[in-house]
Amino acid sequence: MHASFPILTALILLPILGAVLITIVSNKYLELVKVIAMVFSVGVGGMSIWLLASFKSADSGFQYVSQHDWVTSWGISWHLGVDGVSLFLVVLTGILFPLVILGVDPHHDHKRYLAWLLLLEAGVMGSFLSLDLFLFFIFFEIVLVPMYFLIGGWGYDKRVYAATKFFLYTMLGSAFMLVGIIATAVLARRDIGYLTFDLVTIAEQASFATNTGRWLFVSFAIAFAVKVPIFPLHTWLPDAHTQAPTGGSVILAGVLLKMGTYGFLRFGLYLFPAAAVWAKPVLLTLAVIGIIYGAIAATMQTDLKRLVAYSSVAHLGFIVLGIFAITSQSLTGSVMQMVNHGISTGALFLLVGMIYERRHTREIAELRGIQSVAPIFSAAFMIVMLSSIGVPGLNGFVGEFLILIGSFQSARWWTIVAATGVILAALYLLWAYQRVFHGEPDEANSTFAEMTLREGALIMVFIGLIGFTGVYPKPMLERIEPSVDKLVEHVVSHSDYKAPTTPKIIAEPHGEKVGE
Amino acid sequence: MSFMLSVVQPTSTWYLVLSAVLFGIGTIGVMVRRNPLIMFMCIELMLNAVNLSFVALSSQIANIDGQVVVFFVLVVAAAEVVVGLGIIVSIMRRRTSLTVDDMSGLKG
Amino acid sequence: MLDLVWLIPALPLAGFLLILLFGRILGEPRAGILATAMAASAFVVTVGVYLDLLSRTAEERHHVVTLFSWLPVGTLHVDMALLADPLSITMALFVTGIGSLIHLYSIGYMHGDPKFSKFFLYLNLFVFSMLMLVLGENLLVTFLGWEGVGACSYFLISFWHTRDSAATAGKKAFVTNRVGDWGMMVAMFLAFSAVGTLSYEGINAAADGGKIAAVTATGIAMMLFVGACGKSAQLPLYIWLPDAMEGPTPVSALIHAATMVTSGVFLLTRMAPVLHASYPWAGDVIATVGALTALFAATVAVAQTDIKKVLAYSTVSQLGFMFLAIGSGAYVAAIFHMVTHAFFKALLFLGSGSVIHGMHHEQDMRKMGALRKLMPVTGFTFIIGWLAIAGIPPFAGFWSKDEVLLYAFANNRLLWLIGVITALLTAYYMTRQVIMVFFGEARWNDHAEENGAHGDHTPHESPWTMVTPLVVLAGLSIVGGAMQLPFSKSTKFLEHWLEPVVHHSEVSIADTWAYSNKWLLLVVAILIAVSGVVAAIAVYSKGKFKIIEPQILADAWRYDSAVSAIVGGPGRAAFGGVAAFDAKIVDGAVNGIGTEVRAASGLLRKVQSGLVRSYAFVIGLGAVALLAWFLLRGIL
Amino acid sequence: MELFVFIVAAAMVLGGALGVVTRSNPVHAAMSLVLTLFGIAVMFVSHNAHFLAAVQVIVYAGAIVVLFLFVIMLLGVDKAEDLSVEPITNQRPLAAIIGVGISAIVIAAIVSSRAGLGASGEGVDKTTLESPDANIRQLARVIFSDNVFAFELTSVLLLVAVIGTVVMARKTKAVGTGK
Repeated sequence: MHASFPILTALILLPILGAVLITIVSNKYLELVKVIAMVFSVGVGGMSIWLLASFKSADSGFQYVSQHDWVTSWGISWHLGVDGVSLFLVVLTGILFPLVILGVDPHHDHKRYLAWLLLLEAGVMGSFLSLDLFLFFIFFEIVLVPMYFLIGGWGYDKRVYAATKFFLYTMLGSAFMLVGIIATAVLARRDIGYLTFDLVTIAEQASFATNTGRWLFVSFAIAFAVKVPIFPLHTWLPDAHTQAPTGGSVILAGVLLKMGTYGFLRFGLYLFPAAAVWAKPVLLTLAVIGIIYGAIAATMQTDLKRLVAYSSVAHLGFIVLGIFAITSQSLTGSVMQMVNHGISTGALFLLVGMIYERRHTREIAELRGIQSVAPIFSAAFMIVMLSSIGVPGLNGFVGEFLILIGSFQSARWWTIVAATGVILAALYLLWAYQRVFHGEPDEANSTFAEMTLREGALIMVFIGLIGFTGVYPKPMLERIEPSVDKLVEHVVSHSDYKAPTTPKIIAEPHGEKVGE
Repeated sequence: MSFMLSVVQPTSTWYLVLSAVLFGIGTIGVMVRRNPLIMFMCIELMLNAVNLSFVALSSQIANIDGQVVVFFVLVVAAAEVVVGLGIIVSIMRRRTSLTVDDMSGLKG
Repeated sequence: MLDLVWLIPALPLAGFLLILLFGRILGEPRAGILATAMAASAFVVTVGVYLDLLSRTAEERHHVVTLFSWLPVGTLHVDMALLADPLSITMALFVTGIGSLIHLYSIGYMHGDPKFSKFFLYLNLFVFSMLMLVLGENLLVTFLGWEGVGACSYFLISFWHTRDSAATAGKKAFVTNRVGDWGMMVAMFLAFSAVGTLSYEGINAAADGGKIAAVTATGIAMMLFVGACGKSAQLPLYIWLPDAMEGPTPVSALIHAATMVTSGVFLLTRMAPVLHASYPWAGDVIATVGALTALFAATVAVAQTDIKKVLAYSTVSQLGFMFLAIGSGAYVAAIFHMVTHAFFKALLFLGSGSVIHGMHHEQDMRKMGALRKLMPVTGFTFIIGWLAIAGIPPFAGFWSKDEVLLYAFANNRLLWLIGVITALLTAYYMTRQVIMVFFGEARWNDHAEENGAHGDHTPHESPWTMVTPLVVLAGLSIVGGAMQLPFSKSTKFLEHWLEPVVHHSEVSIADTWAYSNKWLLLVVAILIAVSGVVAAIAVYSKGKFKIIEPQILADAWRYDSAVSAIVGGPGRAAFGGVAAFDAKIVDGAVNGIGTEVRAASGLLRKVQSGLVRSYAFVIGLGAVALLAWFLLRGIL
Repeated sequence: MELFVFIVAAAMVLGGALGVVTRSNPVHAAMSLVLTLFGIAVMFVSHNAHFLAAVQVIVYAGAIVVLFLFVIMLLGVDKAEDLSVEPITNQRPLAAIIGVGISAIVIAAIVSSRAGLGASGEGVDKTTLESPDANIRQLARVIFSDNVFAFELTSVLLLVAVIGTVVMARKTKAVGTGK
């Protein structure tokens, strides 16, 4: 690919093209529909990996920038760019969608399902790549539509309720953001001199009065808090996750929730540093409450999928904690954890979906002793679960640890409480594992089928990512860190926040002192 | 009487007042009558009231534009009647009584 | 040779991966042989590294092998690095050594188990994790091993997962350990914010150099101790260890006696300079908790009837001894006792496993007796183990226990007294166990029928794979004390060996009353041990005295059941309350808003009567209102 | 003379309008509508709007009312509507208030601002009155110059209306009554 190839634009437009193609193909050619979906999603995935490979890790700014005027009179432009913060989210999106398309079949109506899925991919990609407030808002909202139809069309028994709740709840949050976006652009005109929705221009050139900035930040924060979700705005999530089809759950947990945390980074910290610092204690507290509360609620769930959904609330609490602790480690950890959570929780949802395929129930009480009849399946579940618990050597730990050790520097007591979340994580997951996999299988579970080759291959991709990231996260860290450091500097220079400095005590060689 | 006839000239105001009264009667008709055909006729009354005021004012201020508007209103009214009557005919295919009170399918 | 340190954990890891891929093809017994070979070769490499270290001067006995950069973020630089120094190699030696023996033993013990190869898969993974724990150059690599052994412990305790009790015990072990892990993580955070590094070298140098404030050092030390309490089963977190006996017996021997449970002691020794830099009460807290745990567990062991439960509580008790030593500043004594304990406790566990194996998986000591003749090797080696743990000279346990008590006396005489009482109880309950299992009358026939035993249920001696490790360990239990004999400076080999590591932190008792009267204390210790043995013989062998086994002791002072009751009762209710709060209040508020909006719309929709003429009226009304407003606007 | 014409035309207009509203038979109502339309046409003439007057008679009185009558006959609803009952409570008094209100307010507005209107025919371009077809020329010039686009659109509108009505009124098998 040539360097001037507009790869980011292609990442957004290709899935849309795929979706359009699928809609115009007749229902009769089901195989063709599948092939189109596969080709386009794999193509996007391949391009995202190419993006990863050619990404300049030392560059902290935006790369592959693509900027074209759109609505000139309002200063809206098609402005895309990728940096260390968004890079891995883009790659995760690029990888997750083909996996879901290849690995999980809907129960009916492939055509519409795949078309919605591709449209969803375009929306998610656009959200992560947009550097224009208005453009971001459009993609942020576009995402709701396919997700609504995926939940409502291919979900389980209470799907319409869940889909409506999801849509209305998120929409309500976004309404605040729309007001905030317009107000931001209009108010920033005074400093910039012309009306523009360009994120970088506003962030670098505009400065808002203290209270104005806070109000604007709050308007954005509400939208993102719903999306993340942060306690107490989380209740749409368990319903949506539980009722969504497996593919939908994977995408929802894997990338959609990250749009909220990513938004906090990109449109919270970057756009309103002073206000973000002001709101820090509140968000840290809510994050910690989310960690503990989500874990406790997860413990008591009787539905396996709902349990995993609540575990997402807890995990995303860690991410929010890391974001608002604003240190190099915590932010890097948060970005890591966004990706890691996407991988491990995505895999958990896939596995739960496989259980449902076999047993037609998600009730923990009805499952039992699966490890005896399906050891490979159980082993896969175990590895993914340990990653979710945060066992070192697997990916979950890296992000969680970086978040905690970074947060400890600037938010000590919050971190100490948050760290107890790791105890609870072990509690709810292991208890669930015990109830589902251990024990003597009863009659209904004794015919539980072992993993098929296709399922195994699918899960192996996830496990490979889990293992590699856990053992050797350096390639990720060195790409994330420059952008994150730049963000921290931005916050420090635009607010009264002082980044904590860790002492650098030069370690004296141990051997010398022995001889004293 | 003949004195009055020769002296008192009807001014635009007279026409406008007449137009207002005609419009009011049309309004009442729309609200009171249940037959959609007659409601339509009442609407025509209202349109004509407006046309009258347009023409009166047009000659008052010596500007032909008022009459142009009336011309368009006539065309639109014709189209409207055609479509409206078409709707009534197709509704009548499935109903026997012709009263708008029975057509409350959009009741909340 | 030193640069080959990485091979030590790499070999078991290779074994793990091989069995993971080919376990089913290998099957029994080749998977076991492969795993044993891997552990044994790791031992060989460790010995090589040890000899290399030995050949260097004390100052040079410190070598770091950095494999790759693990977590480099900003000022945080964590390398995947291994550290070879006297302490880590000491640990690695007995981890690989005892580990290999237990691998060998397991080939016999796990014979016929359908998940034979899986067992060795976990065992090799465990050895790898344990080696990462002890060889780690920084707290995070140690933590990697720390969590790894926890996970393996979970896998192995719930190895027979179809048994609900095993599954529950595994989960309990993991979760309880996690409480400790929380402490260790907080300790790492504190250390990083105070020193800016997680490497032992950096932290310890800073502590030695007085660059860590006492309050921070105390914080780190106490949090590490919380971690150690979890892993090493101290009060109040010991509860998982007795339950962990649900696992196969080799697991109990390897993980829950010899290696994993001692990692807390290792960690505190590793961070000794930080402990040294703390407020003095930090050491007292550790010593007190250790002593109380030792006494508590010893009293409980007196009344246990399960052969493995006795050993489990005994392990808890002995670990308490080690913490007593750590708290008293006697790191060498702690390590010394750890090593000897590893020898004799592994021996005892393997011996009990042999008994269980011979008894067709019967664990109740009341159904044993007189096994000495049927299982001669097992009986003989078990008796050696018994003598070692009871503190009878010249067996290994005597020397190490005496050393611990000596330092305890110098530090705090009350704690010494507790230690002595514990020693008495130890001798008592171990004697009780030996008598119940190997002496007296054979009781296994009495209950054979009701236990559903069929065919030949006469106990039998175990195969050579199981017996060989017993013999080796028995030998080590006899001579193990030789590494640190209190006769003169030159006989204290271990102290000299570990000096580069604990040099600055080790407390000096040279001019205390205890040191000058150490022979007196030695005699007291011997008398105590002997009287414990005699008392037990008097009670259990001759039947002259009434057997005292109060139910409350058998129930471990009802501590465990109280915890379970709280967790299962109010704790669960509170969790349920939170979940209900989420469903009813938080989500209820959301749904409530939805319902209210719906209700309000329900009222509003009545406006939509469907009557065109009413709509016309409303339009007219609006027109009138608008017109009126336009007209009156100018007037009013 | 003008006054006389006005009075007669106004009587036709109002009488016809009242007839539309009050006659229970739709055929009678339609005939009353014709009366009103003629009255309006007369008034157009008196304002020199000859073209509009002609169109009013041809299109409205001729085409539209005939269409109404056709539909009435076609549907067979030429039975008298019972005006003695009113299903919607208070609809009639309220309707009267609204109708009278609108009229009253508009009249009030007209009367209060009549000073600004001036006398009738004050500003009419007398030169255009010379020729009998002056009004038509004038109208045509404006329609085909300034408003040609709107004019073209009306033709489209009529076309659409015709096609739409044909489609709607056509009996389809799916929705037909099954004849």
